[in-house]
Amino acid sequence: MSPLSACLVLSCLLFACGLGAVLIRRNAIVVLIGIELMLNAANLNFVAFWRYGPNPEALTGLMFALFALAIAAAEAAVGLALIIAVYRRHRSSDVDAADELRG
Amino acid sequence: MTGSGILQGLAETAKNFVGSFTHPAENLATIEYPEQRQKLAENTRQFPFLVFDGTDPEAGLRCVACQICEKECPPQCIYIIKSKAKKPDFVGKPQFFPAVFDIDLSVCMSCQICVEVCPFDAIKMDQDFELATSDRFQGLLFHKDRLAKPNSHFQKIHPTEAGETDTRRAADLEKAQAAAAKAAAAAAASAKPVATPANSPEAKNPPPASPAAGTPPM
Amino acid sequence: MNTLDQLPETLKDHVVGVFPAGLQPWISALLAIGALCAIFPALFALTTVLERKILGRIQNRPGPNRVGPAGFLQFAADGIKSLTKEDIVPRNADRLLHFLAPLVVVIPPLLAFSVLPIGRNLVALDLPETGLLFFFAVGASVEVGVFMAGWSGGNKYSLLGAMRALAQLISYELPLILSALTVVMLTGSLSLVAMVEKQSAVQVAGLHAWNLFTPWGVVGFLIFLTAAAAEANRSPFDLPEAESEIIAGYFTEYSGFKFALFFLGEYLGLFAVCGLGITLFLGGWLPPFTWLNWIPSWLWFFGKLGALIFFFIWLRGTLPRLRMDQLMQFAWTFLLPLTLINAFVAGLWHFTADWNVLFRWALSAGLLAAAYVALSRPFARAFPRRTYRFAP
Amino acid sequence: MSVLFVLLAGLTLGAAWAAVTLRNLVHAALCLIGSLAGLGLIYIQLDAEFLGLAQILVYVGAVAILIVFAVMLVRGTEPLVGRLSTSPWLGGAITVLLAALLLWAVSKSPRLRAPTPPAPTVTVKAIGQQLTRDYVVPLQGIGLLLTAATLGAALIALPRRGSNPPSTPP
Repeated sequence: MSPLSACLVLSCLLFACGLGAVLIRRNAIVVLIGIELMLNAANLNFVAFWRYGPNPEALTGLMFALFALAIAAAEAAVGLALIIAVYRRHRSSDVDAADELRG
Repeated sequence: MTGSGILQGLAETAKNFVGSFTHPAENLATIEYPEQRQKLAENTRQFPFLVFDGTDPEAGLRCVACQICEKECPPQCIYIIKSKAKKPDFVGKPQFFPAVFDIDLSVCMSCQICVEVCPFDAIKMDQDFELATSDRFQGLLFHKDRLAKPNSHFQKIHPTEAGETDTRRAADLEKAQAAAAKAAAAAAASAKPVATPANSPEAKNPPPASPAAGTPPM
Repeated sequence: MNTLDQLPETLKDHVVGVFPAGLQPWISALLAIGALCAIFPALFALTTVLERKILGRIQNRPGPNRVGPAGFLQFAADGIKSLTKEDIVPRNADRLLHFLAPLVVVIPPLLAFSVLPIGRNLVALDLPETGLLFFFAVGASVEVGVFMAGWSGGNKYSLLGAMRALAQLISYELPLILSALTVVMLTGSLSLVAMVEKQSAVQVAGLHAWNLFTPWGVVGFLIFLTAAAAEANRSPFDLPEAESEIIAGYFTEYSGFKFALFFLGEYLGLFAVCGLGITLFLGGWLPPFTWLNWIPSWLWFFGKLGALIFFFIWLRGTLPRLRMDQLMQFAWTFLLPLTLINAFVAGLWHFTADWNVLFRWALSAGLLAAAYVALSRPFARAFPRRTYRFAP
Repeated sequence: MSVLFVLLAGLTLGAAWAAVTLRNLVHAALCLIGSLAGLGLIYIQLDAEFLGLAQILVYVGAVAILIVFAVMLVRGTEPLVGRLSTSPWLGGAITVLLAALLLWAVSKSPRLRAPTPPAPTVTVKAIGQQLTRDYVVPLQGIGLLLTAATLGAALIALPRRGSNPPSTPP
């Protein structure tokens, strides 16, 4: 069980937690928490491969993780703004409530 | 300029701060009780006390147990039991005196009505406020011995009022003595045409006409 | 000079030397932690008394002088009082969060102290790469504690107080970080030890090159102090615990020892931010003049810390509290733009290094003054000076 | 596979699992903060110090407060009524299937047998130079994106002028 595989296992499990939250839970906030977890799991992969990869001096993995960090923060902000707007329209933060477009 | 208000404020507080060290007398306004005490205004009043003349609180007590103050007191916190015996008052006229004179200070509201209605200047308002006690029931129920204070104390705390009272009492004393002397002379004159031996017993203890005790100025 | 200056270091080496080699790193770490956790809470105790005495003197009264000599045992009295007070937890409070919140508010400032260079090589945790980032990362986690405190009490007012405190902390964190970045830009490294090193260059008449002695340094330091006052909920920005409006803000539901912990956390936050300000702008442990370095370096650090604490107490005795909208408008429309302009001017200062000193100063100072006036006009118009009928 | 790593991984996983399963939203948000902080510490343990501290600063400092504010505004603090989800089995099956697939792929891949290379020395100067040399365009892009995201979020969340004030739920 080399440290790299340990990191990968951890990120798989984190990703599973995030995906489970997105698919199963009905509350919009928990869906967003799930998305955050998935993004961070991917970030962990980048850092793990950068650290245990062939030439760490290239810093590519690290830079990618840095940019992903910034994007995840921006995404969280926009996501929460959407949740508040949906809540104001439908009066509930339940994901299944917003289903007017259904045929 | 936006920042100028802040700078003026800081300068002001700095002046106060430095001033409190350089000349504390003007700047520090605090009177550090109990070491330093504030001079009380003259007619400050806390709770009543009984005045007695001379040195013996029993004999010199001015109170004649007329119980006017007991009736007048709004919260009814004065309790007097009149004694059967009599003792001569400051003009020598035998008067009753209170065997028991209690004031419940926890009830008293310092309204000074008892002082105003007392015809004999026997009760005045004291300025002593450090009466804290841990005994809730008997601690603030003062008896006659604790209430009686000499006339000198009264002069110390209320100098002007004490002065007026003393002059008035002195005037009453002279009037009473003059009346007594006149009565003695009259008795001697009426006794002389009958026989000289008759005047000796009256002269010794002339029945002093009861002095028209001047009602104290309202 | 050197013995006294390096006294803490040599002392630690002696003590660590006693232990077997295997244990030595742990022991030296433990000693450093022990020293930090002893010095700053002691400074907290002293500051509570100093604060009340100085505020008293500002308001023409002597301040506490009953407990201990001239009142300096007052902190023991306050400590015992808060320890013996009953610790009430409201019924519908979230017990776990209610218990955790004070810890999350007190521990980060203690962590932040480890990065500050207190003396000539007296820094508990020397992070050559990311010293300042560690300080801000740890400082940012106080907000989670503030929210936990406000929410867990189950009381609407404390939640409102927590919201206000969070809004203030976040909107003033930006100017704080950006004015610190200005110094990082010119020092070229995030390590606080390197920053102090850079300021030790001797310019003219034996004067150490503190960052304060540059136009962008003065403005940066003032911005840093304003943001630090807001970050530590001090003086004009102490809205979150404004007794008059919302009782005690986010720690309304706390009593006894937990309340004292919040009090401690707040003061430790103030010391941490002041320590950073000293390291960034006032040359850390450097004496102003080189011929003054016979005074030990850690004494300089704590002397400057005392001066800054006095300044904050003095500010508290002077300025009234800001309203919420003034607070936010001041942060976003005045402080933040000024910080950005200051960063630009610092860059300019760096590239005009070979100019004549006078021109260089005139250019930078002129730009900053113009920016200050331009930015303060809309702010002053938004909040006109109040005119009173009778007061002057 | 040092003890510290196992500890941090346990903390992160436990907090992540709690974040998705807890009914009380505020607890879920705080557990998310715990797991993200744990992840930051793992980055530091992987010698990515700058990224680990940046992660703590960005997530624990800002995004966590964002999520918690959203929980407050959406009145998520009332206890959840009804079942956690309408179709738990379908979602659960997909998740487990995917996790199994990933884990199988991880255990099979040949690279994992390679010896662990020495710790690279990451200097902030190197990161800075990379950012301003090779990644200049993405850096400006990120700046643009963040500004757009902030303005967009603010506009979406602001109530429309003249729209009816949010009435209390029926």
